[in-house]
Amino acid sequence: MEFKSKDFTDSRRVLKIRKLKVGLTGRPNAAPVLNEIDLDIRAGETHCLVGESGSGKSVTSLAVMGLLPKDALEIQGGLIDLEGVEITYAKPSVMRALRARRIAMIFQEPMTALNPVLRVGEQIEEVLNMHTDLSQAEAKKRTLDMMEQVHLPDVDRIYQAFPHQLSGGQRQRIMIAMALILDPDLLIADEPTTALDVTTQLQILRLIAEMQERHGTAVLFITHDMGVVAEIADTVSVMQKGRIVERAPIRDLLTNPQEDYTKKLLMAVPNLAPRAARAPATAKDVIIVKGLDMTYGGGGFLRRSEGVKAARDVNFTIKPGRTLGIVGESGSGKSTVARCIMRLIDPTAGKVSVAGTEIAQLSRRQLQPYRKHLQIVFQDPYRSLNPRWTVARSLCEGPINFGTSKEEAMDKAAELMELVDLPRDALDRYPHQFSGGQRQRIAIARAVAMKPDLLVADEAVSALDVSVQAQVLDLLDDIQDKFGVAMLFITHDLRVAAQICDEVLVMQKGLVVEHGPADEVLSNPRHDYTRTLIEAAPGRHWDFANFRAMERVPALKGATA
Amino acid sequence: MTEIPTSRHSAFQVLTGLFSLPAGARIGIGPMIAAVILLIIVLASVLAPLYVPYNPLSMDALSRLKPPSEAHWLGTDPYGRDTFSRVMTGGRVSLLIGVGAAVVSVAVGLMIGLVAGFFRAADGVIMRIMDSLMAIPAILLAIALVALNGPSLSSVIIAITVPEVPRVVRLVRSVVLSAREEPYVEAAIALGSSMPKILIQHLMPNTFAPLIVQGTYICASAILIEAILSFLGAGVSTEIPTWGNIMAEGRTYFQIKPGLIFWPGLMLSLCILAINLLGDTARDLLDPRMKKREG
Amino acid sequence: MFLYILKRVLATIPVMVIVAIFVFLLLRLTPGDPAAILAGDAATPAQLERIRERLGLNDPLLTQFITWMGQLLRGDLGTSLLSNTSVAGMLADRLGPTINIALMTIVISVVMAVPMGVIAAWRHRTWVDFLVMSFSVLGFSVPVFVIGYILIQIFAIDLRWVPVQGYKSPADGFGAFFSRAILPSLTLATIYIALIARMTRASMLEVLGEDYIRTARAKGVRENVVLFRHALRNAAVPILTIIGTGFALLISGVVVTESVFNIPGIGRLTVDAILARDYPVIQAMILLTAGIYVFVNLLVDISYSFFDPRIRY
Amino acid sequence: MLTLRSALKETRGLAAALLTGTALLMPGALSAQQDTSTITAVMHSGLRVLDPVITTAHITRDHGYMIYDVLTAVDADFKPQPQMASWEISEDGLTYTFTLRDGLLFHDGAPVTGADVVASLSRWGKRDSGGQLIFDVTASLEAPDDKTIVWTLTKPFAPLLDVISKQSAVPPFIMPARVAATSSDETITEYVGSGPFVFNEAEYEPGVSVTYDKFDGYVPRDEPASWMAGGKVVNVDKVVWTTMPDALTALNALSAGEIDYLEQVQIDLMPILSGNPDVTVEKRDELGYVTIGRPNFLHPPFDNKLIRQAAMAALDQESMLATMQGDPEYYNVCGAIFGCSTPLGDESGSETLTGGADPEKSKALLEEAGYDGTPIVLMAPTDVISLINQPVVAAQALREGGFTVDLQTMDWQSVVQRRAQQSPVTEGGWNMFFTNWMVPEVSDPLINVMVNGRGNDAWFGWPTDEEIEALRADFVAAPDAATQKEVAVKIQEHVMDNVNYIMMGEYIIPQARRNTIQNMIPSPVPVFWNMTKEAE
Repeated sequence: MEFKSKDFTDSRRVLKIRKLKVGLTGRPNAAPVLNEIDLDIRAGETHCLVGESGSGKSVTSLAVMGLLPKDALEIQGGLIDLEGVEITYAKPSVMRALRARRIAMIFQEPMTALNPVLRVGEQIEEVLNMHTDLSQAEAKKRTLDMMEQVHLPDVDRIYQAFPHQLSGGQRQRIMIAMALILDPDLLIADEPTTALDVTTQLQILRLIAEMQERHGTAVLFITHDMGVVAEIADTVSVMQKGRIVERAPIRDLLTNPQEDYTKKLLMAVPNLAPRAARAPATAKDVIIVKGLDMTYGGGGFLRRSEGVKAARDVNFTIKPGRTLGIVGESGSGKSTVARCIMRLIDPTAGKVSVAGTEIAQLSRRQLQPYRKHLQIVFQDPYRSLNPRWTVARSLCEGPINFGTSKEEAMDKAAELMELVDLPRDALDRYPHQFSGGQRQRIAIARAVAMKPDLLVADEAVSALDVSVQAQVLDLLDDIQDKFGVAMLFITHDLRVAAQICDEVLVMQKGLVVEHGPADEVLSNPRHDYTRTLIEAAPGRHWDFANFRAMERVPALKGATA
Repeated sequence: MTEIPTSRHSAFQVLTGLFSLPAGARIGIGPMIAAVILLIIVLASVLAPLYVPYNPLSMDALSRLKPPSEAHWLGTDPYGRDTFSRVMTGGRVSLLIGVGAAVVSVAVGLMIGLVAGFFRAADGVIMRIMDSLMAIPAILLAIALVALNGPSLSSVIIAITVPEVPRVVRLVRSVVLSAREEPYVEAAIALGSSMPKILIQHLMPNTFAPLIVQGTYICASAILIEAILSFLGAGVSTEIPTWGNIMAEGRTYFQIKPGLIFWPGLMLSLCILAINLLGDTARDLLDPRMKKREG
Repeated sequence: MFLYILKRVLATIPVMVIVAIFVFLLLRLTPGDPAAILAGDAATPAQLERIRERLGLNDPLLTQFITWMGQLLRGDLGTSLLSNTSVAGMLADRLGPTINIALMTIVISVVMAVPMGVIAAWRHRTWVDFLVMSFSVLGFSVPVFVIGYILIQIFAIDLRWVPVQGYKSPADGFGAFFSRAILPSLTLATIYIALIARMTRASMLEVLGEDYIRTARAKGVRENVVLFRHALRNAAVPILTIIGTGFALLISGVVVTESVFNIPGIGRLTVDAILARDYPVIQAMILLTAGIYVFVNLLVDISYSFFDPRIRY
Repeated sequence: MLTLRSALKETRGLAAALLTGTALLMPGALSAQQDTSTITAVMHSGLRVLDPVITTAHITRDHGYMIYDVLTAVDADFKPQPQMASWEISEDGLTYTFTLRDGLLFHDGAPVTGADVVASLSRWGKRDSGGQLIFDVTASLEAPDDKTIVWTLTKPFAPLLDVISKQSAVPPFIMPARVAATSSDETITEYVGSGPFVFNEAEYEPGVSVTYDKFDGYVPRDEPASWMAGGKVVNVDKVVWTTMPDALTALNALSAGEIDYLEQVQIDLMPILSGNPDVTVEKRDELGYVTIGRPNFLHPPFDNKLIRQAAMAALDQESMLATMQGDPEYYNVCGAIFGCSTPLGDESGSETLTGGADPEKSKALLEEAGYDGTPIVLMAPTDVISLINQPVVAAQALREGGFTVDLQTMDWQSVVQRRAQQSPVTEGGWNMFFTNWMVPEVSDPLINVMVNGRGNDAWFGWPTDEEIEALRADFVAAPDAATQKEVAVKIQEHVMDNVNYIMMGEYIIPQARRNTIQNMIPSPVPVFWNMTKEAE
């Protein structure tokens, strides 16, 4: 794998942070949120700030921008120096003048970071209106010009568009145009691609690199994704709990990490190598899905609408103890399939047989006895447990529904807690007393309590930090070993799918484009779309866990990138 | 072994768990004062019969409209009744109307709202009826209802309740509609829980926090509406003193004896002010977004 | 858009029908006899019975209802039982004052309340916020007739700036209209200001926490532009909603204000009609006010799309 | 010098600008009243019913006197006087011949004819209780020519002229024959009279305001005006009645000069006007009103005479009147059911009412009657100011006298409806209510509906009282005033003993006017002829 290796020691220093301390407003004695942060970024350099959620990455960027939420956080020490100007305690008017001109920022959610009620053209142009004396016509010309630079198509139309009329990638391009139109010296990019699909992510990363090249901008790039880091960084700072624990050029960091935390972080990063093939199962299929169709909407009172075909003619089977992964980008219909199988929504057509019974067309009441065969784990660990219920109550809900006595269910719950590696006495606590990973374990325990034949994991690890992600994946593996449960694993992340799936099914726009054993699909994709997905996976050439390049890079003959 | 906070859960935590109150949320001095004022008003009103110097109903034609004196601290009204005794006693019924209207509206609205929110089939019909009730101007409806049932305490409460119910229904329905999409509700479906069980055990508790807030507003506005109904001659019986009808009876004397409006008005305003302030505080504290921010 | 409006207008039909049935039943079940009111104190039972017969009050309820609905469908609102004049005519006379005062109230309220709410949200948890909130809670706490009396005392009696009471149509000169409408409008506006300021503040607080506000600030946009260009438009929908639903409050307030300021509007007409059991008038008035409410809220819904391009019908 | 001048000029400009600005702010109201040809009056109630025959409402009667005229009318001495017509009575008292005076025109320009009079009297006779009595003994009522009306009776009816001349509820107003042809159960729809004012239909807003224009074609009599009799000379072009639902607003409007005349002023509020040199508060006439309580004879406990007597013993006029009026100047403790200052008035038997309550006597009577504590339902209206106090005061007094009282508040219309219910209390009935009458409305046994003892045909409360009916027949038959008075005293004594109703005393509601309003006739009915308006 090629890393960037340019030496920046001679370049102009754009940003210098020394011993920066940020704490809770009005509480100087409370534990600081940022502690003694030192950071240097030079012109043209891309500096990546990595760390897990809560490590203080975003707070660092907001402190630099002078955008800390006043009533929550404040700078309690240290200095921030932007090209020789100290801005640590700069007046709001001074900071305002610097923003966009000297430092600019792009945010994680292009969906929410653009004002939904203003035309995107106006939003870019506003920067010019605020900071320059350009006439209306000149400003518009420059805006359109900038929009072309970020490779937006049909700029005249898009200028007039509102954010909701654009795709996520286009919105992020608008954000970039807005940030760079005044040619700032420093661009702060806070997880700018996290909310995007991999293919879009790749394009945006390339765009940022291109713009950086063209303008010589220094970039402070905040991300949790080691793959992205590997692709773009010149230098890297690793953050943990408000401190920078390690700082190094990218190659050094990936090949020879010094700190334990860094090593731990890297070792948790999954790679694209498929899991070792398991012995083929011979038992009867747990679930058979045939010709599943799901169309949303349609009908209408005065206007006939077509409806959205979210899933079309989906077929698959899973045997006990085996895992089928459904991968695809947002809108591919993968979650729709999961929800149809769970009968959380009613499929428009097709068959779903579970434990030998056809359940796709059963009424809710008829369905009830079959619910226990199917269980699901959701993506968001913060919302998948009732916040008002104790863990014990959540764990007992299902078994009690199926006639288990309360005492028995409690005993079972205690066992389950051990199974998912949580203490028994945590049963009396409420979900908000647990971390995200712990909650996801509880959710898994709740599903397992039903002794299901099929466990559906709908993006079950996507919201978790990599280290936690790895633990949860291990847990799922253990459970599968122990109970021989079949698993349907829905994910957008090919690397995760590679870790856990026996078979992979790739969906695009509601259609299954490829279906086969995991190692075959991943190493020898037949469909262009699969190939594009694999190509776009950041850092796919690097085996992070082993601090070296991948031995076997998935072959991409004839790839069309 | 994963680390877990080990503190024993207290009753307070159970409560905070119930209403999603962020632990350690700070309550300012304003709401504290409001709570104290409200407590004093409630106690003073409830205990009024124990300490007021006169029977609030006993009239004395010879001491009509007297200015404040040692015998009558706040003077007397056009019937020669003691204003202080009436104002203090008046709080009982006013508060009863406020609390009664709040409890009834919330209870009825909750039931209808749960049904509307969860059963799509019933939703359309229920919401049309609610829209209709909302479209009928509250005061006119109240006057008509009071005329229908006679001006008893219960008809005033019903009159105030009817136009409030649709608002509660809408609130409950919207909470249920959004909570219905929550993964934990879907998980409950997957666990085979029955619809009534999901409705009552999972969905209903979500409505408590906004309903408490809404309840305080209804309580405050009910006390106020009672005053307006009295003004229009459709309040509770003149034999039962309320802040509203004390003011309504005193309104023509506004220029010659402003105390007849001022004192009940002051009590009423303080009371509504306090209730509203507490409602606002509750809203801020119970707002799930607050929790997310801190969580 | 057109289809949407058509759909919404159609959707008001069942609402209005339910209102009609509700009001009709409510009135017929209410004690009170228009004949007795018509005849006065000294009428004998036999005379009352003859008058009731004439007025059609002895017909079965269903017949009365069908007759009334039939009239309505022909656009005939009926005739007042008491004054024997056409309800439509009374309505035409009375609607103007109420609508004009209501419009003036809304204008005053919005002009005052929105900036108050915006500033309170911007200076969240400062004394400015506290002041605005105190005022708005106060607006909720003082009965509207008390506010009316106080305003009359100050501005009409002590300062003699404006007349005590009465109404003149804007057609008689704007000054004549304004001097008489200003106090009732202010009286009505207090509660409305309170309501809108609160909602503006709450909505703005929420919007000010949004990412695009951070984006705007990151662009170096001045605070007033952030507040009024970026935030307020996004905060508009709930504010508009409260203006719409608050309209019901306004109608209720009108009843009281029209009494205090002696304005010949529909609020007073309705109360008088209820007290006199003048059924055709009450029915028409409640249908009308319900209709206005529904219409205002339809306008509000349509105006959403003006403020928020994501809302398209 | 030059600078001073320019400074002055500037000041003047500024003053002018200020003035224009102020004028913009306060136009109309104040200056409009400088117009001496228009009188703006706030009456006691809004005018909604325009038919003065179908209803007994005072405001409609007042309206009637504005636009209609009457054949004969009483003067301040309760004596009938010619108004539209003079009369002759035959020796046997069976034939009355009326002759219309010259120059009588309806507002549409048509002359008033005998046929119009006959039609109007006939319609009135179907509605008015006194009129019904006359028509019971009427042989014929005819108009042999345009000027003459002949009324022939089957037996003498001595008070006939008193009945058709009565000034209140309901006077026989003369309308065109085509209007009078309307059924007496239906309201008229054309408002044409021959009175001194013309009803301005275009400016009429029911319940809000009504405008009357001077009728130029009206020829007043030559005699000076006295009560409803005499010459009705109109000195203004226009009279506007408006309604103000809020008493305080009306007072303030009068103080501010926005209105000229206020028919009723609450006594308690008089201090607001007392400091204003431009306003006069006064009694329009000395007769005023009576306030009464009426028990229900059909149901326990008031079907028992002893218990009715107990109620009377428990009640006291002074405290009720004092609560209602405050100032003794404006009330009169008076035990006479026909009024204390009327020819028939007599106070016999009213000692407990006028001398202070006797709760002990009440308790004793209840004891004797075996009262079981059944609550008596007292209806209390909330929306008629002149009736709010009585039930509240009475409830308290009755409780002190040993009664259990259920005071039920409701709007006046509910009282009106409920008092017509003959059912027992448990089924929507009632035991007692209060109302007010103008003294001329109760001043003799024919006009006073409360001394009617004909059971179901009697007024609400429905006493069946043969004794009083016999006395009333004696009254009609009485040949002269002295005999009439004798009978009246007997009726008074009977009512006090049987408690047909409880007379709670007389009171007067003062009126207030701007001092620009002069020459108003003292009369129970507020009339706008004779009145003048001067510039301020």
